[in-house]
Amino acid sequence: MPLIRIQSEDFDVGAEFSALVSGRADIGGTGCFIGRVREADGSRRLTAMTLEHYPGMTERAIGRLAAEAETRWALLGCTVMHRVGRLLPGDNIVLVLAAARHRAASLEATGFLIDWLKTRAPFWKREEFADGAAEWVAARAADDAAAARWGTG
Amino acid sequence: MPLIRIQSEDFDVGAEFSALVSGRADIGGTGCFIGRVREADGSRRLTAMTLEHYPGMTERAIGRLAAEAETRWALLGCTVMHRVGRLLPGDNIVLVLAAARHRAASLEATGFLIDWLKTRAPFWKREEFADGAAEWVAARAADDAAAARWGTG
Amino acid sequence: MVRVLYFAWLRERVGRAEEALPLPAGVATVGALMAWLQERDPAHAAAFANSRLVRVAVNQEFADPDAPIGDGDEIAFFPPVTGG
Amino acid sequence: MVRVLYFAWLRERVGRAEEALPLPAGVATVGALMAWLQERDPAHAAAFANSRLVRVAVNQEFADPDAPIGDGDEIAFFPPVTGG
Repeated sequence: MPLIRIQSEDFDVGAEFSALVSGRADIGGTGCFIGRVREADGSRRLTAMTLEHYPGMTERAIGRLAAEAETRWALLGCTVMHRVGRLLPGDNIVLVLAAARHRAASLEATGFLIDWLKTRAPFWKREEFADGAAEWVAARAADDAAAARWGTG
Repeated sequence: MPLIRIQSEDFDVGAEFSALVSGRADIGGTGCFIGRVREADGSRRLTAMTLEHYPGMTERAIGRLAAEAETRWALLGCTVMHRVGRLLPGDNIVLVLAAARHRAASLEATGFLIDWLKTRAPFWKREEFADGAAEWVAARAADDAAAARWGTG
Repeated sequence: MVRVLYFAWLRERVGRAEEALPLPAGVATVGALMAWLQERDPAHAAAFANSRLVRVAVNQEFADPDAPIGDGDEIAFFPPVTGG
Repeated sequence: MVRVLYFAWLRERVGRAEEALPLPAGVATVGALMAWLQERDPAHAAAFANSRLVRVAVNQEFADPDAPIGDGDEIAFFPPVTGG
């Protein structure tokens, strides 16, 4: 069963890794990705980003994708933590951990999950810029292409 | 400059991640891989694995590859920690962290580095099994193919 | 009663995050509910004006405008998701 | 003097991790040094018997059997690397 958590608080990368693998001698590789808020967005300086989700639906959608990844890559464990609320440049946003017998499966599953999370997961982003502008982000075609590689809907 | 460390002690995934990214608002994604000793090796039960390296040459070789990855994927930071000595099932072996502006670069660089580390890096492995056998591991063709994908020699 | 939720800029334009209302007579699909809401209230009309930018979920599953709805359902309106 | 290092099962078969020796007269390449060591000592002869399994580094860079060596060099013999 994947561990899915959506929260406003930060997550602890080391603690989540330990919780996933400790006491197990069958895990040969754990892939991991940590996404963070970047200050620069093209030529504009971002001052904050607010993430909104649909409580219940978002967790279920992520849980379903993580379960799909577990099956597809025979994962031995999987953790997705995603923050919501107002985040500042340098803040953590998302953590993906995928544990498997071998490295290739763990890294492919990590890529699959983060591509989907960053493009198809039920989140909405509102960005605030140093010039005072604030706007909801529109879906991006390039990200859709990245997720489409995996054949997910 | 990549941070390369070869040591007998364990590493702390959370601390290395923090050291790599803290205080920076330009890193959007950090790819990570943690390799660990697996107990099962085919049908045999592994009881210990001893890793030997060539002090000096191994660090230089890893540093060179990490610098190549930094250039190729415009990394904003890179850490490789590798343990040597006698390790037990469930012990950590290797940590790779690759930080970049975007997720694709960070994960590709992570895959590139771990494929090379697991196949071409100057390490030698001696495995001990529950049946009492102990043997030096021979180079594996499948791993060579994985590293060859990246066009490294 | 149905529970209707709004997210992101749809929430802002509608002016609320959530409302509970008796399912109006003759409203049996997502599309019919949208039309009914637009007719009732200028804020909803403005929020739903560009229907290409409106996505729907019924009971937390993505749904089409012709998806049936019934008493007790949770219907959510939101912009295309942008990911995390 | 040259410094000669051995790793993994080559170290075990040679019976030492490292030795320092004056560069023998007429020995100017890695291959010549290997031949000289094999001739001098049965343990080296056994270790180097299957030359397909012996890799070499000169001053911590991979090298071929015909690579030149000279006074002060560090020459290392080891099996094909197996990675970490």
